[in-house]
Amino acid sequence: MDDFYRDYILDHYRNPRNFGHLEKPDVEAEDLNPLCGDTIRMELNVEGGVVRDVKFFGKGCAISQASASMLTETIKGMKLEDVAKLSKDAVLENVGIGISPTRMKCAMLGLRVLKSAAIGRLASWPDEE
Amino acid sequence: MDDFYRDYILDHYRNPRNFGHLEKPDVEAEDLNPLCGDTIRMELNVEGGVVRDVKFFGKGCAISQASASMLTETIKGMKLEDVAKLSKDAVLENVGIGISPTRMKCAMLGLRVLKSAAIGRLASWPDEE
Amino acid sequence: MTQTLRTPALDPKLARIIADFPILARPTSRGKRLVYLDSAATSQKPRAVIQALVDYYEQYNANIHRGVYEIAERATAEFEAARGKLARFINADMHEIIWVRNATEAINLVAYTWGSTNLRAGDAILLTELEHHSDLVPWQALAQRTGAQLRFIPADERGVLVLDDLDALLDGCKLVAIGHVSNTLGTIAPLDAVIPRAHAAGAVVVVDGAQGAPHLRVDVKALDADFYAFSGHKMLGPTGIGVLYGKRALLQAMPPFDYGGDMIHRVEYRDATFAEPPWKFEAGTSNIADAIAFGVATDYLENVGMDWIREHERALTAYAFERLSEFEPRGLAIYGPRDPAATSGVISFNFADVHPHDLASILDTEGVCIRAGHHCTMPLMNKMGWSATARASFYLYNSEADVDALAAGLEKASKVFKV
Amino acid sequence: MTQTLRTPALDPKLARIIADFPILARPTSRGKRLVYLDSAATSQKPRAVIQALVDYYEQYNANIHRGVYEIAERATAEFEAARGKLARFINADMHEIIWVRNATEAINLVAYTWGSTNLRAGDAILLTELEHHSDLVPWQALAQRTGAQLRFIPADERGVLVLDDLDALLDGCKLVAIGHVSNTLGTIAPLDAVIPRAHAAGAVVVVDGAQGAPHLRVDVKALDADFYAFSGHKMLGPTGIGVLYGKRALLQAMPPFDYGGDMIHRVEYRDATFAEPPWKFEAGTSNIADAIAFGVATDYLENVGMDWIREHERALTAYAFERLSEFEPRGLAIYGPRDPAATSGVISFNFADVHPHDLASILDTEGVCIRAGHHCTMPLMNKMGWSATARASFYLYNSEADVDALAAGLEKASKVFKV
Ligand SMILES: Cc1ncc(COP(=O)(O)O)c(C=O)c1O
Ligand SMILES: Cc1ncc(COP(=O)(O)O)c(C=O)c1O
Repeated sequence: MDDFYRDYILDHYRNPRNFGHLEKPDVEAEDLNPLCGDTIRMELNVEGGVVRDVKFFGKGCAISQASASMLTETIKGMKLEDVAKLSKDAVLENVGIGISPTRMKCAMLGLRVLKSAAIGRLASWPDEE
Repeated sequence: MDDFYRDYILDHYRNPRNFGHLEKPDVEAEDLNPLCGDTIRMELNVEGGVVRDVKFFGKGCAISQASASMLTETIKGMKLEDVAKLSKDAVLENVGIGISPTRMKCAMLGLRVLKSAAIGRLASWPDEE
Repeated sequence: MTQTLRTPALDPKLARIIADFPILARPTSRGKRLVYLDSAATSQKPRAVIQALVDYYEQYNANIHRGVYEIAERATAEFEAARGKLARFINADMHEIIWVRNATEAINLVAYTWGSTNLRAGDAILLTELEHHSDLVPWQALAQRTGAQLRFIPADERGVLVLDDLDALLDGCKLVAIGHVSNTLGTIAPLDAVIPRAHAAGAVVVVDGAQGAPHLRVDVKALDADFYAFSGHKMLGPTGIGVLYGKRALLQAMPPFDYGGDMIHRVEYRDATFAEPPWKFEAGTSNIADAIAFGVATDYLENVGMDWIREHERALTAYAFERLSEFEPRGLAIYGPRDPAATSGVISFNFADVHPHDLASILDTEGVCIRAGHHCTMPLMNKMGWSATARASFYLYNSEADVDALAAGLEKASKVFKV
Repeated sequence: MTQTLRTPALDPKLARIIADFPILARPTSRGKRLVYLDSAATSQKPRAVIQALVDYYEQYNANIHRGVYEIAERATAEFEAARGKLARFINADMHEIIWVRNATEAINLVAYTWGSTNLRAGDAILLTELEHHSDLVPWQALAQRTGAQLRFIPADERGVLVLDDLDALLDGCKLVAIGHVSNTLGTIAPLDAVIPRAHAAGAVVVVDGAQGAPHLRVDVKALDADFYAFSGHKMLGPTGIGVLYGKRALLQAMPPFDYGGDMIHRVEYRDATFAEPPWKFEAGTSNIADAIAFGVATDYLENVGMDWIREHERALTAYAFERLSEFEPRGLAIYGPRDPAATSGVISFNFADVHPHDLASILDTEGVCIRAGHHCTMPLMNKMGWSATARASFYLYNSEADVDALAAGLEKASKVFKV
């Protein structure tokens, strides 16, 4: 895990991309990791089924916040239906390195919230699918 | 415990003394051993504070029934206040030999009921005093 | 009386099983071989289960779910893996497996949660006359709280349930609670007949599997049981751990039972939301070590094979009927069905006028452990007119030599009591 | 970073204690010494406690109370002897010791039994702002069931309870539930001040002793607590066992909690009467092995001496404050009182903008186990404005070397996170 905290992770943690709120989100969702209290909110603008803009808001550890930050970059311009289908690999490719089982929930929180927004109800945990 | 089942115990078990009911008992009590379901009822006639007659009724193992049977013989003519003070030794002297801890409740059931009758409320277990 | 430690004809598989149970190799204080015929009360434990406890405490003892360090991760993983093992063992989904202390708590959990929210005055709860106190008294209490009424499927004089009036009994019935196997008589309940009819009548079915899961292959999906309750200690697992299986949709709709740490989603000073099942029902620090060891117990059972166990117990019961019948001329009476296929390794009996407690004490001097008393089925005893019975119960580690030791003990009792 | 397994200056008594805990001699997967600083979550277990489990399962595993054979008698005797040990440990009578799974269940038991029968709409339940979810959510649920209202003794910004308005808070209050020691901040509650005033106001007092009993000498008679709840796993005992102490008269008046085998006096099909306390509250097969091992854990604690433990933890906390203060210039913030005499071996802190979970993960790579998160006190975290904290907690087997390892881990985190 100590290898995990690379510069680009810390950069996303300290300077999260697409952080904040949208004026008028079309879809949105929010959840917390009950094991640690980390929260993530995702707000999306969708046009013609395609993600035009996204902002996230939250607080938590470097893993959850950096994962969420990177995800927002991944999904811009993606079809909403494809967002709904994203698997945990999408996150793991972003963060680039193995994460211990307990911290997996941290890494997956952003994706879970994003998928919840895309399908309009609480998505299951990507690491439990 | 195999030494326990001597002839006089079996005799009291199969031919219990003072078994049955009194016409008009002055004091009486009944209880069961919740661990096995054995029951004993004690009925006494008391005159001038002295036990004039006693009958017991019940069902159960040789230890509980023989102990109760012998007890009824012990207490005839005894002062009721002395009955209330009987300790577990009174039973152990009667039955004559060591009893394993779990079976102790069997041996003490009759005495507990008798003491309950004597004091007018449920007595504690003589082996726990 | 001297007994050989192993009979020569011992099946090699059985011999290997016996060797896995350390306690069976320890003589009693009188130097007798331990002949354990009380598995319906609690089972003995194989070395692997005991070792699982030691491994947990010596290698990775840590609280689960929230720790991010290595031993906490391992503890969490093994704890949830054990849940998966239990799920597979009864063909459930792991989200349907709630850890509880024992079958008794499992049944109370249903009574306090599903029962309190779904039963109204006038509704009926249908039980059977064979139930263990743990599958009777919680429903009495629920009936008192809600004003529901209790009904009973009758048992005939051999302890077989009589289903003739089942439709009438099910009329207006919201909940059926039925033991899979009677701990007093060993009779196997006709779940296949009762559960579909209960469902057709709109009732939810709780199966008390305390004596089922240890001895019979259980498939909750095939049974279509709504709840299935059982205890680890009766099936090679440690004391203090059991399982409540519940269908996921039912569990989701139920309110929590105990409240506190680990079962919550979000807590404020005046309000809280709860985790998903099964965690919603697991408040506070779980019995981590024993849950893991229970998982190892099911590994062991699977490895031996539940079908092997069933057949082994059937054969032993048949042999025991044979040996016990030798004493019938001297007043031995066997209760329950005489057909080993209709029962599950439990024989209740009485020997002339020897009280079962006295019988058990005499057998104890020979190292033979049987149970005596009402077996937590006082109403059944009263109904049958037995003040107590002696009970021998078998499990995978018992042998014909154990039955022989029982018979030898009965000979001794016969001498002592002159019957 | 290499760490020596023992610092040379180790006190011989402490060295002997450490040697009693097998897990502390096992290096982590990265080859580091295990530095266990999470005893507030669960404690490690000495060899004697583990051995007690093995002995039970290998020598005398049997169900209790009803068996008349040798191993059942021994199991019953050891089980009830353990109850006696627990009673002595907190200066109670053995009839006042109820075996439960954990502190959480103990508190729920009081809420379901005493609470449901004694609270009415409009009555007040007084808690504190420091309570663990397990001493909060059961009362929320009780308040919802009964219509009672919740009130809170406030905590100041260092986590010290403010008693200024206590009389007003106690007005109309039927029940006070208060943690002996805060698991998040280590603050020791002023029970001596609160309990008499609660009694004067007519309230019954439930003490959540989950963090009290492991660390402080507890005398329930001197405290005059009505109920005292605690868990075995936090005080060298196994998981799955805990104790509810209750004053005998209260226990006698309370209805049962779980219903079933072993807690009854007489059962008929439609009615039942119950055993005396404590057995009235112990339905089904108890966690026999773990209860016995919990008794052995209290033997161990008594042997070391609760006063020695208290002083040891005080000294360690003082040393930890010293070492942690080195990081204050880099943004480390310590929460709770800085006075080791006011706390009990728990330090909560945050390090600059390093999230506690990340800090814990980095410390884990060095073998240092701390907890990170809300510590089951979400409302307190919100009130204080902390999204999470890192928590190091000490017990009798911790040493200054452990604190040094923590400090070394913080150095590493400082490097990784460039703070
Ligand atoms: C103060 C406090 N109360 C209650 C509990 C609950 O203890 P358990 O999880 O053993 O039931 C804990 C344990 O985390 C605690 O620290
Ligand atoms: C049929 C049946 N139901 C329920 C129980 C209760 O099991 P436990 O004591 O493990 O809760 C038993 C155990 O004696 C049983 O035999």
